[in-house]
Amino acid sequence: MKLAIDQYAHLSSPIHRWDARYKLIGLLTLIFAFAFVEDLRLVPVMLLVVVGLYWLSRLPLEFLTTRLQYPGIFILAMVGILPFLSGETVLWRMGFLTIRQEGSLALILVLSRFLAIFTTGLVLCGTGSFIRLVKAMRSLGLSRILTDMILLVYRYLTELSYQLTTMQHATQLRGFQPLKLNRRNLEIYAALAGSLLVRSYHQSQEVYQAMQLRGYGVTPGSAQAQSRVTLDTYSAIALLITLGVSIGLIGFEVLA
Amino acid sequence: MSEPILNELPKSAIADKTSAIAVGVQVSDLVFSYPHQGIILQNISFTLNLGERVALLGRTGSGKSTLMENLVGLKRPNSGEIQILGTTLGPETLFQVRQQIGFAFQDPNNQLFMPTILEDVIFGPCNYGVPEALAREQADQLLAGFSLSEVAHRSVHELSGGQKRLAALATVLALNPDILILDEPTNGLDPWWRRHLAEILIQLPVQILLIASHDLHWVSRVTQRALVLKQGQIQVDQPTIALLQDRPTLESCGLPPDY
Amino acid sequence: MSEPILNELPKSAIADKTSAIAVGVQVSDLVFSYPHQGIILQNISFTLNLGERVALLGRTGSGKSTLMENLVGLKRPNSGEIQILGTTLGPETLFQVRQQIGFAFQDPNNQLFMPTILEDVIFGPCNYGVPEALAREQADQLLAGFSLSEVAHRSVHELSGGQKRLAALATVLALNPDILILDEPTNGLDPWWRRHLAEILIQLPVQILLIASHDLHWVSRVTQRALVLKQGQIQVDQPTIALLQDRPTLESCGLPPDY
Amino acid sequence: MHISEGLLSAKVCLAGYGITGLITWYSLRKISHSSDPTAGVPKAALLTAAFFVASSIRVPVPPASIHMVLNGLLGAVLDIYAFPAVLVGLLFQAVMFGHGGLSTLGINAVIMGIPALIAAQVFQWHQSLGRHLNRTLSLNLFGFLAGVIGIGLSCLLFLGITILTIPSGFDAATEQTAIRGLTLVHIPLVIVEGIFTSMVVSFLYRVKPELLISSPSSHETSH
Ligand SMILES: Nc1ncnc2c1ncn2[C@@H]1O[C@H](COP(=O)(O)OP(=O)(O)OP(=O)(O)O)[C@@H](O)[C@H]1O
Ligand SMILES: Nc1ncnc2c1ncn2[C@@H]1O[C@H](COP(=O)(O)OP(=O)(O)OP(=O)(O)O)[C@@H](O)[C@H]1O
Ligand SMILES: [Mg+2]
Ligand SMILES: [Mg+2]
Repeated sequence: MKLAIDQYAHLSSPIHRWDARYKLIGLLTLIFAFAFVEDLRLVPVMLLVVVGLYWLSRLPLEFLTTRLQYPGIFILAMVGILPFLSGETVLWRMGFLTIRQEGSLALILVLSRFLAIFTTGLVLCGTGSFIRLVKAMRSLGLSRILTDMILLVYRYLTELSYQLTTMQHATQLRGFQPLKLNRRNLEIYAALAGSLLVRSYHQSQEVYQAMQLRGYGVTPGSAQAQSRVTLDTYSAIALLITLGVSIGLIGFEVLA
Repeated sequence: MSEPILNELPKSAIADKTSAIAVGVQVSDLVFSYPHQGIILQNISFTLNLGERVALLGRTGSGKSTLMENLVGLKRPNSGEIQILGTTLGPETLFQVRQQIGFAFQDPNNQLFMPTILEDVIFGPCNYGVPEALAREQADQLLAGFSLSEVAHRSVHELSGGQKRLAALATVLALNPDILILDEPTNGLDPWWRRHLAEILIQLPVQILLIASHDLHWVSRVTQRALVLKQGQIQVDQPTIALLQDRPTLESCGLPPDY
Repeated sequence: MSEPILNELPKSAIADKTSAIAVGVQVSDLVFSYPHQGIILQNISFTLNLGERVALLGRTGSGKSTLMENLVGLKRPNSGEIQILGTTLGPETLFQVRQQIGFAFQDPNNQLFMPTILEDVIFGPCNYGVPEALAREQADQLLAGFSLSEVAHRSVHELSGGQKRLAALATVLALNPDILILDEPTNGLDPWWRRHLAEILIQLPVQILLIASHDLHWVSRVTQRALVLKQGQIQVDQPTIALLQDRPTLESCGLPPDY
Repeated sequence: MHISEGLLSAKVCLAGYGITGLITWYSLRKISHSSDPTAGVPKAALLTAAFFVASSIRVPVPPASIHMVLNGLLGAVLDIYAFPAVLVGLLFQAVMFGHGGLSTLGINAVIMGIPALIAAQVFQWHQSLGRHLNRTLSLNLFGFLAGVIGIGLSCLLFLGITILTIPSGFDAATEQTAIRGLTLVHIPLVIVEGIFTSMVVSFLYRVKPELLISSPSSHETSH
């Protein structure tokens, strides 16, 4: 399990240059504006915005396509049957296969929204280091408890999945080869899960101690917590543009 | 310092099993790199013959653990081939080959995942069909041999660092492997245990023993041949004692023998 | 074997801070047991004076780590008192006392909790109000000194065993502690690093250095006084070199000096 | 069992965020009123990570393999941190693997988190209702129930929300057949999850009882 969401954080592009706090507000608003889209006439606009955004971010196309695979299959499995089952107006019929208009349109809408939101999320997370993004959340007022948790989870998700893999390797090296579901096999999996929990609990105690030994949780408002509030004109303009597009999309949806 | 004890291997134990094959482990042109990173092992080739006890030395980060994990099939080389007791390591042969290998990880925590130490020791034998009662009996003996009887019913988290190491070694020895691969087995052990472990290993009827270690003196008592990894290659392949006396070579490999 | 380098401490560094107090750490009648288990430490009393570099020896499971964790307030003794630089350790004084102590755990995994090694090193200084830019600069230097610059932006599980150890030591040294307590710092390090670490520690301007180790030769180069834990008590308190030459005592403590 | 981006209308997404925001706010308020708010952070974070990693264990059920959800147990172990934990865990699943999504984070947290809280409550009954049973039996039983309720309720919420809000209606009959069919398919999975949860509970009870909050062992020693 490689979490390299920010493997392209080092690139330089107009989006990379965008301050993480402004970017967070801007792109999240955009995501919601996309979620609002119900009118099919907005779909091309939405896709155009996203293509532009991704192009600006200079992220390689391969980054998008590889990450799109799993959730893409998933959503297709969820809505792929819509054209065949949903709606009255038959577009096309061959044997027992019927393609219906309402379902097809719904499919197009859902898929485009999915694509737009997914890509925007990827641009948000992929164009800067993840840690920076979390710090931006904190300086925007997200609870310190949550952001500290996010940072630690970020660190330990890879670590623990690595530990799990290694423990599973250790079971294999000692001849564990489960081919069927029985009580003992299930119990061994439960032991793996349990070990992981206990191990991480134990580790969390020592981690907390190690953090305390290095001054955690006592100096509120230390240098780390406050980041300088500078007015970054470039980022502010980028934010205004994004907000403008978002409001435009939502406004059209509400008025039309 | 006492002489390393050569030729004390119970040869009979070896002969009766695989007398036809002389080569135990053969590695040819092995190349390995971690994703998105430079090459760690480049074109490694070597052979371990039956009956050999070999040390794998090298600086921190030189790739010892990585090489060992390749040998037991936990990592897949970019290219190259590994043969274990005549079988080429590959997805289909993995399960079969692993039955003959015992491997102890550098970090003992990874090896101990059952609720108690005792259950951890019988885990392997039970997988290979040893009846539980028998496995338990053998485990009791093994744990007693490692002074762990008292903590046999504790979970890993309640052991000291050295006790964890011993428990991890016990789980591997419980399988009576033909080929034993140990990654820094003395790490965290006190001097008494280092001595005792050396004695145990010297008497163990395994066909091949491969040990990664930073403890040159200790490893020279247990092994007869030493491989040194440097810059992704095996740069030295000598008898261990000869290497230990060859100060310039050692220094050039970053292994000052006084430390 | 080179002579342990005595009296090389930069005394000035010590004198200007706490010239009034001669006693650095004082432990009186400390008793400790884990819940539901026998007593691990019974009636331990000792004093570490400013300027001393002390080894803590003992068999696997003798309670070295437990004692150290008591000293830094990570475990609470059943009874007894611990004074650090004149302050009695207790819930209220804990935070203040800890600012002066650096402690490296036996298992480096627990010490490295930030997403990258670099973040880990600046974590402590930033908490104590060092501006991030400055902390980063110092961290870069420190990491370069430990040959970790290349891996500074990696996460811990992508390091080798020895690299983890070095990174953990770097996070502690980044705090410039007055009292430095290290639990088996050479564990997993190669001989070159063991030598280099000894040099670093000898030159470090700390007031008290306490090291638990199984590496008798190494520890005799870094410390001048040795305490040996046995059966829950400190049974030996001698100059380290004298102890190292006193084979019968060592053997009786389960520490054969050849291993 | 996550709702993907784009599937739901913005209103449902926002409603999800609303409910999630409320419960999170309430949890955080309780946490910061506890004696040492930072003390629980590493524990909650590491266990969150562990739960999400553990839920990736693939258990072979020939010819395929399934994985557990473990949200019932998560609720029981993490207590007031449970809901923030679910939220953070889902954030990572969305960002790192594309399970779920940023716009549906709120609604997904509702789907996973509320059943976790209910299951946690049910699990705690092992101390009151299960008092008369043998300790292991009661732990196993309520562990099983917690597992079943956690995943069962999540499934129902998930199916309900997707089928009711997917744009462009099916006719009612199709909808009902679909719900019934999907529910039937899930029943064996729910039972396996329950058994697995009770096994993990007994593992924890043997190895680290304090992980099961107000654990039976502390109960025992107090008598
Ligand atoms: N999971 C990983 N991802 C990327 N790089 C890794 C990973 N694990 C190890 N490395 C790198 O590979 C190199 C070899 O690591 P390895 O653990 O094999 O060294 P080693 O010889 O066993 O060292 P040590 O004596 O310290 O245990 C190191 O430079 C390390 O940083
Ligand atoms: N969490 C725990 N619960 C119960 N017993 C424990 C726990 N941790 C350690 N012990 C026991 O306490 C004793 C002392 O352990 P400790 O870790 O202090 O030993 P040590 O001297 O550091 O050993 P090593 O050299 O192996 O690290 C051991 O017998 C160990 O089994
Ligand atoms: Mg290694
Ligand atoms: Mg210890």
